[in-house]
Amino acid sequence: MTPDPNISEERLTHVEVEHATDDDATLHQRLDKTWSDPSGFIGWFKQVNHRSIGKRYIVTAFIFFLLGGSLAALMRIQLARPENNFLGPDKYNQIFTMHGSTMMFLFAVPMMFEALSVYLVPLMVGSRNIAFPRLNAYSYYLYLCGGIMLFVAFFLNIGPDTGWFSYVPLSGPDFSPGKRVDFWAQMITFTEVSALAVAVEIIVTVFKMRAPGMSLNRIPLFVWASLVTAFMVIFAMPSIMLSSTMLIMDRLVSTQFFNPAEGGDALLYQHLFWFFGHPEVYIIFIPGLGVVSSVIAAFSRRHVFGYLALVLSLVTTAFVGFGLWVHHMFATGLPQLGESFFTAASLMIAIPTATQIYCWIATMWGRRPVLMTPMYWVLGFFFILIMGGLTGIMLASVPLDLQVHDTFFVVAHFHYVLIGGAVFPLFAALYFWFPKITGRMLSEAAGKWNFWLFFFGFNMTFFPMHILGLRGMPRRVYAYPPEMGWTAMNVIASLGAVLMTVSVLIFLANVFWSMRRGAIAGDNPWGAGTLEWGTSSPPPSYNFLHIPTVNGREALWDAAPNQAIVTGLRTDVREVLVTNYLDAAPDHRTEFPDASIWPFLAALATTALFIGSIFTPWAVPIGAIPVAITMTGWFWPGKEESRRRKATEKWAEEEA
Amino acid sequence: MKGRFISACGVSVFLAGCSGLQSSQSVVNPEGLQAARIDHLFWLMFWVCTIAFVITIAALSRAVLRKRETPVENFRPVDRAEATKTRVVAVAIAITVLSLFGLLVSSILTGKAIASLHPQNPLTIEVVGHQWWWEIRYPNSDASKTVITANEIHVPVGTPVVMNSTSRDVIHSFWAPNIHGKRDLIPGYQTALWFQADKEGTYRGQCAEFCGHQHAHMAFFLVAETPEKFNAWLQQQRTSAKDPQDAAAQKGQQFFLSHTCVMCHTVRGTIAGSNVGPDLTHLASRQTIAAGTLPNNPGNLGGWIINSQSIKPGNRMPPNQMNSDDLQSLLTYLETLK
Amino acid sequence: MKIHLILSTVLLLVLVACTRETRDFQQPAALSEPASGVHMSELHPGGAPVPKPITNPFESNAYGVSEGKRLYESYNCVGCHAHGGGGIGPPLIDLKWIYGAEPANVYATIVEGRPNGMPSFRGKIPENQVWEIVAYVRSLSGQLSKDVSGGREDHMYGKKAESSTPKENPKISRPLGNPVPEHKQ
Amino acid sequence: MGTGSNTSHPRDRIALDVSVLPDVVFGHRSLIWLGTVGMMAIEGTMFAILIATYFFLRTRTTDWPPGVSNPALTFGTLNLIVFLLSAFPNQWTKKAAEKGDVAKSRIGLLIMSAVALINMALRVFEFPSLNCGWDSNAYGSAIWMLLGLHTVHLVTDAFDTFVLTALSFRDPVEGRRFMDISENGEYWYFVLLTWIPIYFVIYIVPRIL
Repeated sequence: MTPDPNISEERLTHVEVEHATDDDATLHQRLDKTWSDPSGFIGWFKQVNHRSIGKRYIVTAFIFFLLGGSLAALMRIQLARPENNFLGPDKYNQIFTMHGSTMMFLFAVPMMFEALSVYLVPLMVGSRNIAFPRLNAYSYYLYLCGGIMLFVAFFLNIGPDTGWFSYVPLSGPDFSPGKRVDFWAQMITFTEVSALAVAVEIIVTVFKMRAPGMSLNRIPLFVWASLVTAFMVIFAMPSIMLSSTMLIMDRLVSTQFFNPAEGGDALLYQHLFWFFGHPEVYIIFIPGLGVVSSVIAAFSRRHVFGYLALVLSLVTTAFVGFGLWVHHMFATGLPQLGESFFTAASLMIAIPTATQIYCWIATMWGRRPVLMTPMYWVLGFFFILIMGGLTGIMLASVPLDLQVHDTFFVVAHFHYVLIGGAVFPLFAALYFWFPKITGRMLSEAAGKWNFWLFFFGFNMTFFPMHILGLRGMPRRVYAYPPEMGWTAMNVIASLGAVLMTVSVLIFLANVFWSMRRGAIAGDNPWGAGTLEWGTSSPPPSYNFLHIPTVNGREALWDAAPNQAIVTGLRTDVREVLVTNYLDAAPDHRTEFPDASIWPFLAALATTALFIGSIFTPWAVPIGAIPVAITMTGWFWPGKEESRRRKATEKWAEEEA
Repeated sequence: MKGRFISACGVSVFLAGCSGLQSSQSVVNPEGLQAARIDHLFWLMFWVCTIAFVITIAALSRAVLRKRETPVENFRPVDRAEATKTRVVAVAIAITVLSLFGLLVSSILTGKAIASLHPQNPLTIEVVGHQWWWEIRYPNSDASKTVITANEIHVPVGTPVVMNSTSRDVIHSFWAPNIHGKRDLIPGYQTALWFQADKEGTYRGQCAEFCGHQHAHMAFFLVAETPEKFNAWLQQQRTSAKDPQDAAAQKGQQFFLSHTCVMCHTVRGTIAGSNVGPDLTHLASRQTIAAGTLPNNPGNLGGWIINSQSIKPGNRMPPNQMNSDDLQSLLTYLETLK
Repeated sequence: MKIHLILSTVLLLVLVACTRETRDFQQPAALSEPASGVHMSELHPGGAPVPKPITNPFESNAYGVSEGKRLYESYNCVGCHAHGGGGIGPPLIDLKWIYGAEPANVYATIVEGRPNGMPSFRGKIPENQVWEIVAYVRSLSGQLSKDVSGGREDHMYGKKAESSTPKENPKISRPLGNPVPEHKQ
Repeated sequence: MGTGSNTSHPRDRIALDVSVLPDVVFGHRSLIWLGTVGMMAIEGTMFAILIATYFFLRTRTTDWPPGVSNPALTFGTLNLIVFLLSAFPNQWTKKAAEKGDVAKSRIGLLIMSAVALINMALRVFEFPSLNCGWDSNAYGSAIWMLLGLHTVHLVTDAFDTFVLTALSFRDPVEGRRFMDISENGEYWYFVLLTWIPIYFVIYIVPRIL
């Protein structure tokens, strides 16, 4: 080893550490220098900070929400009149497929799970970044590329047209010519890889990077929800990745997974799809429950009632959520005993949800929660989710499901559940955390308009669909005969969609206005109790000047008058504290990677591989080469970096 | 309060929406044994759920609107109140569990009731799903007596029917809500469904599983009639087409047999014997054409033949250019296929 | 500048894509007439002839090819040619063509018929459907680009997948209109 | 700034000094270990679902394997033996890395690279010995996909091993490299352990079901 003359030994071994005695301004300067990501056009692609990536996730997912909503508006125009010629069947089928796929894969999961968790979880557990920050950046670019790919395809008339579920054989090689379905299947791969990566990051962040003192029984409920969701993602998403891969292979290289003539099976696809598809609903909905717990606690000014019951409910929901996929397949004529089992499981999942609702009501009881906009959305959530849950109970019953399955009744049901369970909490979350993200408050007045228009618009759009379904209107029809008596309800539904559109426009105006002119928020405008409110708004590049310690479930409310802070982390490199699994006692320190362009390049290489493999199987071995190169570049340590680490590293004592 | 008001409105809108018009494609106007049982279950669940909804929303409204019991800055709640709350929540959960158990039992009982109809001499029919029409067969051990028709099912009232079904291409779902719930037709699977119509009438049904371009226009009619009428109908459907007598119809038949029609359609008793499209042997006896899309009359039929793509875009019937004389005689011929 | 660049890229993409995926249910009237054959002579009664497509529009359209595949089965081409492997009639998955491999040759074969068993479908199949069948038949021997030809079949009854047959180089072919009856196998 | 409701002057705060803590740790304490376990959970779920698919397809037909002969045992079994034996050098390398022994780690990594090469070479011969094409029938598709997916993991881990071997010959080899080597050994166990049920499903199940 010949030492590089340019780097003195002294510089290698020099260590800068934070001390309790540092004054805030200098410490800020030192930390900011280390933790700031580069800016500028190229710098933007190098950023690995969880807040930057989280914000991008939020904005991107919201854009997809707007796109998906526009598609829904087109569908409502088409259905506003019987036998309408506004969209032909070909366009309509693409549009409803795009609407479903966009909302599920490009909006709901990325927004409720990835976006909110990536932004909030590290702040809530008191950490300076998310675990594996480069993987986090990579996951975002993959998601973005997948979404762009799908919409480019759609605008080029290669939009998928077999429904968001893409049942074989309709989506198989014989009945879906061209590449439409392949783009859908590959979009799945993109979004699922990104969700799986975030799931791993969240699990590691929650288990290993909590502030000292935040034992498992003190984790904020939103973090519990994210953690449970992350576990669901890990066990649910592989199923859809496999089934969409099988579908693509059936179409591209003539495998026979779903071809009954060669021993394949169309129901196999349905099993695989719904083994993912049902947990998917809970993946979307559980983070929303976390939001509700956060907002209710903050506005009721007390600890949530029944913390343990709420956590157990989340966990139970996750477990039972894997046991009821077959209730999407009752009409296929499965054996009766199996059906009864799945009915029981589907009814059972109502119990944890009911428990949570009771606990929240008990939390608010006698506290008269402050009715500000986030709280409005939470109350809207109650109204709508309960209704959706109750129709869900009806759908769990096999005989009743045989009647209303695949009708507008189901459309009504799952919009009540998903919009009630995810979009209402999402708006609550946006109103609640917007001050933290931007440093300014959203307008309350506009917020109330936003809420009431959305609430009435929503019910106007979706309530009549229950009746339409019972009166025989099937889903996914682009036209219906005038004599069926479905027209009036459809007109009401379409009018409701207008209200919802106006409401979302008000929200957008509110965001753009408030970002510049909104009232300055301050650190903790709601007086809430979790850690993210303990730092400035927006948080600095390093999140917390001193890593806090935690004394209770609501860290800020429960803090001792002289609550300890963590010192001794290095300030000249991105060092974070790792704590242990159960009681979050400090365990070791570890250095986090700097900003880097490699994750972006790796995502581009992966994108080339995925898109190429739509057209030829050779794209996989050939495309793997740039992926391998970029991934190696990503992990390859700089020589100086290695020497510096070698000079200062400190090994753990061997355990006996 | 507001919540209760809104839910009351919701319930009344709902009830108004569900009753009202008698509909021939409706879950809540049951005319068959199975549909009636399911209808009972639906209303049971509806009322249980409505009560649950009202109670929960009432509790929520009270929690939100009731005046504060503890001071604002007291983040930790009072222990005594918490104990009471725990008891109340526990009772609420217990009631929830019990109600769900009750619903489970009633659901399973209903399921048993609608599946346990296995009589001695059922009428057997076969339904084959095609993109986008229904092939209906009344099989007979004597193959020449097998009836093949399309998009119109005749059944005798009060007689159990067993429907064997499959699909020729993609997954379809057979659904006549006034009679029974739906059943998917899955390629590679044969399934049997039992049902029984209790009242004379014509009930509309429709494909309920998305099956491609014209999923929206894949309807059928289920005609429940007295056994006498049904037997007469069946007898009549068994006959082959008679050769037409008048000149115009003969010209039409000539045209039919020498043009593109024969590539797909069958008219028993002639050389036309292809099974791609619906069997036309008794076309004129059907109430609708194009899978329940249009009433069967010469005007609609003519338009359909000339350019079906403007009516049902993407369907399998190609447009056919012909002069109006040919069309007239063709229609005259098709009208003879009673 | 940047916007200009983006716009031109988008325009380019739109141009390159995608007649491949369009689904024209409404064919021009001329194409929905029953196919009446190839015009062998330039002499036409009553003015200029309607120009027949020289290149088959369906060959770059995935939906057209898949319709051709469906019709190939519906019209019982399968009966003699099987799924391209041949039987009573010659195989279609290789690149040996008795009557020429060009779309116009295949079209003529279908509409006019050929000696030794290939019947004439004149007047029985609408023009556009013939062209769809032509496109599919040519896809069997890998003469169409991969992204428009279909994959394996999704059927109830066992068959070999076409796309797994190796691609051969064209060993063309007798000159057009040289009706030497030569059946392989 | 600061931590929330804490209003006292910084100098008065109770401080929890973490500078004494180590920054090179192995096994379940390290973040990378938990991350790898997460990846294993994902991939393990994939294998489990694929095996479930295999048995689901089994129920849809009477003959098994349907219309083709059983896979030939030779290369799969050889691979199984090589995998099982590789546990010894793998464990040795892992321990060497956890002790920070550069020389031993290098030798171990070279051995493991060679083992991975042998595994991949044997794998090349496994595909033809399946005795059916991926497109012959659903059974063929399922076993090709099982074997293919496992091969992807094998190739990925082999590539990792190569890169780490190269890095281990570049001075200095710092603690973090040893953590990576240890984690790579962990992942090799995953590739090894998943091969046992997959071997059983591909080669043995057709003979007994």
